[in-house]
Amino acid sequence: MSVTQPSAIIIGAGFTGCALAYDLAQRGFAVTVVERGELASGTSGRTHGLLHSGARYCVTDAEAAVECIQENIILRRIAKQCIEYNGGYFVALDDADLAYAPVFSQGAQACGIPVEEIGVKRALGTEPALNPNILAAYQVPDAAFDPLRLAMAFAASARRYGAKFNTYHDVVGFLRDGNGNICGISAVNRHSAQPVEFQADITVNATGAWAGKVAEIAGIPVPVRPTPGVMVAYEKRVTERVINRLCEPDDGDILLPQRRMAVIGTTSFEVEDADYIPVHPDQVKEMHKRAALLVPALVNIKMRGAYMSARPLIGGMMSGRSLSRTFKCYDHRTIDGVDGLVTVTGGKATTCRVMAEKTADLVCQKLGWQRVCETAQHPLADYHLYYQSTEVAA
Amino acid sequence: MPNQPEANNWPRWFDPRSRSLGTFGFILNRVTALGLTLYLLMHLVALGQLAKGADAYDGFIALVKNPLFKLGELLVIAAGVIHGLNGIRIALNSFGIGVRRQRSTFIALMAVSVLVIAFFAYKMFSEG
Amino acid sequence: MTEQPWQVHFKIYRQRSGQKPYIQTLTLAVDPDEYILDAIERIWANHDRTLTYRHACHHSTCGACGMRVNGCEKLACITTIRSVTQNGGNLRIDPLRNFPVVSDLVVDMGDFFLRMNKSGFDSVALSEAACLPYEKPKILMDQAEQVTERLVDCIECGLCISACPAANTDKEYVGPAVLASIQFMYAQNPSQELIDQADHHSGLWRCHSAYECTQVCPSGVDPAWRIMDMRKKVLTDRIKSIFRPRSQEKKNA
Amino acid sequence: MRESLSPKRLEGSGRWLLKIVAGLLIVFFLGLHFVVNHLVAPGGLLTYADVVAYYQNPVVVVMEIAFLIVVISHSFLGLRSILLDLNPSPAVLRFANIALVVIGTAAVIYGTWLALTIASRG
Repeated sequence: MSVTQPSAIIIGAGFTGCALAYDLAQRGFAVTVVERGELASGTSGRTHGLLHSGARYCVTDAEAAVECIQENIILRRIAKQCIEYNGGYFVALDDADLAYAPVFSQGAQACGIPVEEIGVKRALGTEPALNPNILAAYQVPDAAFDPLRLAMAFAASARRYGAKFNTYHDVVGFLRDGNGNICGISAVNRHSAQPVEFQADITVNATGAWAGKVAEIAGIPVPVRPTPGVMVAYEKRVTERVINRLCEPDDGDILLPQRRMAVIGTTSFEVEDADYIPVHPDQVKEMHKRAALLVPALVNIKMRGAYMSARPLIGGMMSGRSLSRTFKCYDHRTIDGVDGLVTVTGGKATTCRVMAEKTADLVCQKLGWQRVCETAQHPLADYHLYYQSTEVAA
Repeated sequence: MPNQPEANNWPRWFDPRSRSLGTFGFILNRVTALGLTLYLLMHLVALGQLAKGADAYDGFIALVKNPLFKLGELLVIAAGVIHGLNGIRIALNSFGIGVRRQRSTFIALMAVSVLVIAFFAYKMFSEG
Repeated sequence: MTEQPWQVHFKIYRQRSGQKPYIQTLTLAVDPDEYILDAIERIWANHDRTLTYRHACHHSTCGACGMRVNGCEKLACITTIRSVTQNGGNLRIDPLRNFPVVSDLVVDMGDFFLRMNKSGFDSVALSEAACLPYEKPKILMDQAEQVTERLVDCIECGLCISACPAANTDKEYVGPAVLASIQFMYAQNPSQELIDQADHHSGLWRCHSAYECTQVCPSGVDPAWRIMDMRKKVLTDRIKSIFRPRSQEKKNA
Repeated sequence: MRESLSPKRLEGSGRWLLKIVAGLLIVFFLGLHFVVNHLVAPGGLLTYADVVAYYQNPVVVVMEIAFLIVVISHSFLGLRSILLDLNPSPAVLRFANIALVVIGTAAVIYGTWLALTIASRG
C-alpha cells in the first residue's frame, strides 16, 4: 500500500505488547507503545514464571501444547538471559495419577514434546526434597523465567529498532477518521496529568485481560474474561527443577523454583474487573496444602508472598479451565466493521512471541506491507538496555 | 544524572532515623574524624607555645587545667578511642576479615571504648 | 481472618512531574497481613486513579516495587502492614532516595540499569555461583547431574542505593548493587576490566562501611560483603602486580 | 556517553591503602607514645622543663616526628575522602588537593621544627 513507513500504536506493554512492538519495529514499523502502568505491571509480571514445555496441556489441549514446545525452544535460544533451563518433572502421587501416565506419555510424544520416564530413584536422587512416596516421574523440558526481565528484553529489542514506549499513559479514547475508522488514540500522561494524542495507521489492543475494557472505549465488544489464579511464594528454593503433578491441569499442580524461592500455583476463577483482585486466604491455604503434597518440607517453610494474576481467557459459553488457551487475534474490520483496530488476547507467556508474530502478520497483511517475521532468529537485546533508550529518545 | 541526591544533603549523613546499627558506626567515625582533625590542628598551634619558652608554655598548661578544658581533653580521648577501634574493624573488614560479624564486632568494640573512656575519665578527674 | 481489620493512616508522597511534592493522607481499613503493595494497588483501584507506582511480579523476583515505608527501604510486595505499623498507626510511603523521581513513587532506574549492564551482570548463572560463596548449598547428588542454572539473587531493585549514605551525596558513586555485580562477575571470570570498573574513587573506595545495603537487601545478596570481598581481591591483585615481572603483566592485561 | 560512567582514579586502591596503613600506624605509635611517655616521663609532661627533658632522648624525637607524619597523612587523606563523598567539581578537587598538600607539608615542617627546637634547648 504505502511506500512510506507504516506506523502502529500498541496498547499494553505486557509480554504480547512488548513482543509485538519488537516484531513490528523489526519489520520496519514506527511503533508507539502506550501502557497504563509500568512494563509488565498487569498479568505478565505476575505470571508463575513457568516456561511451559507444553506437557501440561498435551492431553487436554494438544494445540496449545504444540505451540508451547515450539516457543519453548525458541525462547530458550533468544531469551537465554532470563531463563533458567533446568527442566521439569511430572510426578505421580496416587493411583489415579499413575493411570494418567500412559495417556500423558503418548500425548506428549504426539505433540513433539521430548518426555522421558525416569525412575523414582533418580528423581529423588536429583530432587531430594520431593515427596518420597511418588510412584512415577517423567522429565520434560520445562524452564523458569523472570517475568519482568523477559518483557524488558523484548522491549529493549523493540527500542533498538526505534519503538517508543510510553508507560504510565492511560488510554481514554480512540481517534476516528471521516469514515468512523480508528486512526489513533487519545491518552493521559499519568506522570504529568497532561492529555496526549497518538496517530497511527493501525492500533493494536494488546491488553490481555483488559482487552474487553479497552475495546469497550471504542464501543466494540471483545469476549475476554479475566480469570485470576493465586500463586504462593516460599522463602526457600526447595527444588532445582519445575515439579508438576502428573494429572490433568488442576489447582496447585505446579511448583516452580525462582531465585531463592519456590512458587506454587495456581487456581482459577472468574472476575469482572481485573484492576484489583484481593488475595483470598482460603485459596492460599489450599495452595499450601497442594504444595506440601509435592514437597512435604514446604509445610515448615515460611511463606514469602501471595499474589493474584488474571489470565485473559477468551470467552464463550464454557467457563474456567476447559477453555482453549490459545490466543485469538481479532481484526475489528471483519467482525465489527471498524477498520484500524486489531485486538490480540488470550494465550500465555510461553507463546507471547508467536502471538506477536501472528498479529504482526495480520497487521502487515492489512496494510499491504511485505516484511517477514525474524524474531525467532536473533537473540533479544540485553534487558538492561530497555531504560538506556529512554535517554536516547529523550 | 546517575544517582540523584538532593543538593547539599550531607546533613543526612548524620541522620540515623530508620537506619540500622551500621549507620551509627558510620556517623561515629565521621564525627570523630572531623573532631580529631580539628583537634590536631589546634594542638599543633597550641604547642607553638613551647617555642616561646617556659613561661608561655607553663601559663598555657595552667589554663588547660580548668575543668572545661579537661572535658574537652576527655572528648578528644573518647573520639580517638572510638575512631581507632572502629577504624580497626573497618580495616579488617576491607581485607575480607570478619565482614559477617561486623555488627557484633562493632558492639563489642564500642563496649570496650566505653570502658576505656570511663577509665580515662576516672583517672583524669580523680587526680584533680 | 479472625482478626478485626486495622485502621491505618497512609501518608503517601505525591508529585506530578515538574511540580511540588505533597503528602496525601488516606485512612484505610486493612487486613494486617495484607502486603503493602496490595494496599497501594487498592488505593489506586478504588480511591485515587492518579497514583503512580512501579510494580510487576508481586513476589520479590522483579524488584520493581522498591519504596521507602516509614523511612526504611522495602519491597512493598513482601512487606506486610503488620511488620511496619500497628492498628491506628501511620504508614508513610516515599519513593526511593538517590534516584530521580519521575512522579509519585516512580523513580528513574535508567542509569542504574546501564551501570549494571556495563558490569556485565548476568541474571542467570550456574546454581553454584548464584548463591553467596559463604553459603554454598550442599551438593546433594552426584555432581554430574547437578549442572543446573539459577536466576541470581540480585533483582536490581535499588533499595541498597537508596539506603547508602555515600550514594546520598555522591551521585557518581556506582553504588552497592553495581559493586556487588562486579564482585559476582569477577568471582566467575576474573578480568582486569572488572578490576578497573571497581577500583576508582566512585567505586569500591567510596564505601564507608555503614552496611545499610546488606541491611535493606530483600534477597540476601549481601552487597557489603561483596564490596569488602572485592576490595580484598583488588588489593591482593595490586600488591601482587608490584612483584609481577613486566612480561607477565602484559600477558594478563 | 556520560563521563560519570567512565571510571576516574581520583582515589584508587593505592591512596586508600595508604590511609589504612597510616591509620594502623597511628594506633601503633599511639601505643608506643604511651609506653615511652610512661617510661621516660612517669609524672607526665606538665611543665616546660619536663617537655624539654623528654625531648633529649633522640628516640622520642624520631618517634614524635614520625607520629606527626602519619597522623597528618591519615587525617588529610580522610578529609579528601570526605570531600570526594560530596562529588566535588574537578576545579574544587584540584584546589583541595593543592591546599591539603601545602597545609600538610607545612604542618609537618612546622612540627619537625618545633620538635628540633625543643630538643636543642636541653
